[in-house]
Amino acid sequence: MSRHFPALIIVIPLISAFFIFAAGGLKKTYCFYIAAAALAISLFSSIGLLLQVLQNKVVVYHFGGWAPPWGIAYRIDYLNGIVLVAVAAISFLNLVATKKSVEKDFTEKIGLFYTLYVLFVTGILGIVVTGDAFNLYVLLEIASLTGYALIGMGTEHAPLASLNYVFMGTIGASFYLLGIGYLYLATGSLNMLDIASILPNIFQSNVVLLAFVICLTGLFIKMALFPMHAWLPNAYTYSPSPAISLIAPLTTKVMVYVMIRFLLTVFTPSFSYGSMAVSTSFVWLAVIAIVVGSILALSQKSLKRMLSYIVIAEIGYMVGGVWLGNRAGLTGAILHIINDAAMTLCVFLVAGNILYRLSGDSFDNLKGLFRKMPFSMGAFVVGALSIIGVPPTGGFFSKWYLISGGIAAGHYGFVIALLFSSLVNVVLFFRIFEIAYFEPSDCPHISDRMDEEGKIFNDAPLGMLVPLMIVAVGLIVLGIFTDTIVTKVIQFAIPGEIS
Amino acid sequence: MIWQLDLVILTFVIFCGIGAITIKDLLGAAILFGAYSFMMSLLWAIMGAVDVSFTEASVGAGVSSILFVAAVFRTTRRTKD
Amino acid sequence: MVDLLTIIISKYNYWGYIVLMMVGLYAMIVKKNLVKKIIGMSIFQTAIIFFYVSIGMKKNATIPIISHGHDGGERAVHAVDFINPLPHVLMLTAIVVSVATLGVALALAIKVYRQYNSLEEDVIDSLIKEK
Amino acid sequence: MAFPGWGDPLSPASTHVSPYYIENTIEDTSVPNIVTAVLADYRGYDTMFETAVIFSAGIACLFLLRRMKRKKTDFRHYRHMATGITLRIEQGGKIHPTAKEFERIDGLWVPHDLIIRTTGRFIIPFIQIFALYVIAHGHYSPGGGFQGGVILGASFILFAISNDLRSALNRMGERLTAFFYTAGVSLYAGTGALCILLGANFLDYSALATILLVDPVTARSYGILIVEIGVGIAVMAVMVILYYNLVSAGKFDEGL
Repeated sequence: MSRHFPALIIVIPLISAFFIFAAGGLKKTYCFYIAAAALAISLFSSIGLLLQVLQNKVVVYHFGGWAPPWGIAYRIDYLNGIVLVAVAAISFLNLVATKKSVEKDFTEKIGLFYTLYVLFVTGILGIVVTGDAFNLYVLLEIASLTGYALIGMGTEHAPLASLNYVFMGTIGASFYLLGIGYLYLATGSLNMLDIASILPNIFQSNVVLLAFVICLTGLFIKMALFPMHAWLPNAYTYSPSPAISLIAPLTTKVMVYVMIRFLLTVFTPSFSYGSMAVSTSFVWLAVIAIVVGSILALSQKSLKRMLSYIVIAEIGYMVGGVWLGNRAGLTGAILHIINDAAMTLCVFLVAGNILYRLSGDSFDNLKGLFRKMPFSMGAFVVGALSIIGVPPTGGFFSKWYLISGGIAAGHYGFVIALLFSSLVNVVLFFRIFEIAYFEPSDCPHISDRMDEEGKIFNDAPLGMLVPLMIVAVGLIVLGIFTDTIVTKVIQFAIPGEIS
Repeated sequence: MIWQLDLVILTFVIFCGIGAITIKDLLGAAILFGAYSFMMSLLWAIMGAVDVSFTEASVGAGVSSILFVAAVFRTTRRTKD
Repeated sequence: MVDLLTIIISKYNYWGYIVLMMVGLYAMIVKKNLVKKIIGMSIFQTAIIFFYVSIGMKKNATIPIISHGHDGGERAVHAVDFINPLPHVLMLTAIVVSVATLGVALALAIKVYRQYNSLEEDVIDSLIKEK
Repeated sequence: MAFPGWGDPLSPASTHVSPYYIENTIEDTSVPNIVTAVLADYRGYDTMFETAVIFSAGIACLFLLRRMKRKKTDFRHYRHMATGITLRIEQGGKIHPTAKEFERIDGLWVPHDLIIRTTGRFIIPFIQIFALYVIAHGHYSPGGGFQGGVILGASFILFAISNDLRSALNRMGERLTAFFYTAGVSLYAGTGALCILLGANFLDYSALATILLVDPVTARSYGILIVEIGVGIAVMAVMVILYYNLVSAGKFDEGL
């Protein structure tokens, strides 16, 4: 069966979606367990795949028995092996962590929610694992469509925010499709490796340049890099909390992965960094994204909205790291995909826990929260320290690689932007710590429940806390094992020609 | 294929597209969008993409228009632009 | 001048797709009505499909269905005789994706209308600001 | 390399991958319509996700719009069929189910136009037969699962328009539709999974030869037919459910 891991990892969640949908009409309590089982199998096969990759360097699977470029092939190497495990683990942990919250928010549509959930995960996992440029588009559309629906069921202005996301997302995906069209026009192939083998002969062509630019534009819109970020804050703020702690860690980071895949595998590094003079300007764009994202985060008054702007700044980190074009920068970017996904999951899960107990997440509501929800806030501290970049959390090490990459490339603007952003994050999170620790609670919305000692203790239920704790501990573990991840996996993911 | 016919239909397509987004009545816009899709499917049939053309005729001109009409029925016909 | 004219005429399909794409993009960005924006989105997607179908075009070739001769014997199949089928396959997928997006977008538009009783973006914005 | 001219038979797009499909389709799958063969076999995995996209759209629409509970303040209209007198019952009340002489009608009810209804009744069977033909004949002529499924769905939509939504829901209810689109997509994914169980790669229909008792090439042809039927069913049901949802704004009672 281990030969079929690349298929199982996608197909099991997809097939489970049908059963979950059927269970939603028959017996609603089964939905969660089917989804959990499917995602657990997915996680298991992704770990199995990573082990196979560590052994054999690359795993290829031909769908329908047709060899590429005629059929569709999945190709797992070091780069997507590690991202795959991160994605599968995050989606599984989030599923477990938000069970109670889903039951509260979507009592009647629980079956539909979990169906969309597993379909979203299917799409995201597929994007990571596929080796076919057009297949990626179809999977991207699955992930986007389910994402629109999940966000659209949120509070306040969620439908409008989601509709704007539909427009921007469709423009992004269509630009990507158009870029693939130009690549097809120039090479006649859709398989990524096949394109890569043909492209070096025609690098001077305008068509290839056009394809490159259009693809990147589409991906930038999808990953919400600074000037194209307008859809993100509203969509993330108003979306339901169990959905956003899935969508926020995965969507944008996976698009960064796709960008890395395109730069390194499809358009080989010599084209992406060499014959193109755009690297530096993209790094500057990333610098602007970091600075603007951080400053906008400062002016927000509610937790989720602040976190959404931090997501925008973090995208700048990764894009900048990728475009530095040296080994340290790329290592930092790939490491940051994993770390950032984990820490975004951590802080958004805490936001979800807070919203589970309180009526809102504006800063006024957070007063005295350390007493009420000590465990959630403890996890929040770990997540926040990771975002700031304090050792031994994972965030420190990826930022360290990014900064050393910036220094090696002589791009001090990027280094300064990273340090500035860390400083702003310190201000942002210590402001929240101050409110939550020192200010007495006067919030009338809380359903205060005194326990025996007369303390106000009202943390989220155990089922939500345990996965959160696992994520928080995982952040520290990721930090401690950074060296292993880099030497065993990531350094092989970067082609040798990049020094 | 006959390029003169192709060019004429392409012009029709573009006019229908522009009409669909300028007309100040959403029901009219939906119908014009249907016409746009139908012209588009003709264009593709001329270019030899019979399957795509068939799909566009049934999906674009048929079901999409109906979905637009349904949505307009549930919301409003009026529009300011 | 003559060169330019030949470029425009020999590739007029590609110019057509660019015009349609701009029409769609214009509607999505400038129009304030949400249903108009959705129509623009559909036009934008069809423009890209149009581009792909244009890639697949081959002169002096027939549709990609192999017919057995009337005498019942099989003829040799040459690739130059048939239009490139691959873009058609991709575009079947893209059409279906576009109708799926359309359905979700219209559902969201109905939800928006239910909430604000208007489809005009500027009216909705002023309603949001009032609160 | 410059931009290839339009319709250039020597452009890379026409010379690299696609000639293989054109020249080998008959030997590999024995399907004359190359588009169908590429769609459902060579790139069948894409098509499975395309069906999954359609499935997600249906689920997404239900998730966004479906209103499970009726408001207490809603009212219902009933019409006495013999006399045409209309009753309006408020606050969620219902008429007794044994009162057969009353039919439930919409708030915007108008007497049915006989011409439209008769034309609809006359034309719908032909549309449906044509749709089934398109699905089944996709191997030899333009058409296949998507087109046929959409046409089949359109026939139900036509029924809902020419009569009213409630009678369409009586024929083709929400649960039945949900069953159809789950069944359609599962048929596709299930065929693929069956191939794994038979020891081949996912969606490698030639593995079906052992249970269909034919040679591998014919098995591929049959496999294509099976997945096309799955696609047809799924697309039909999703089109219908999208229409129901949008036209009744999620309430599944009154519509166009």
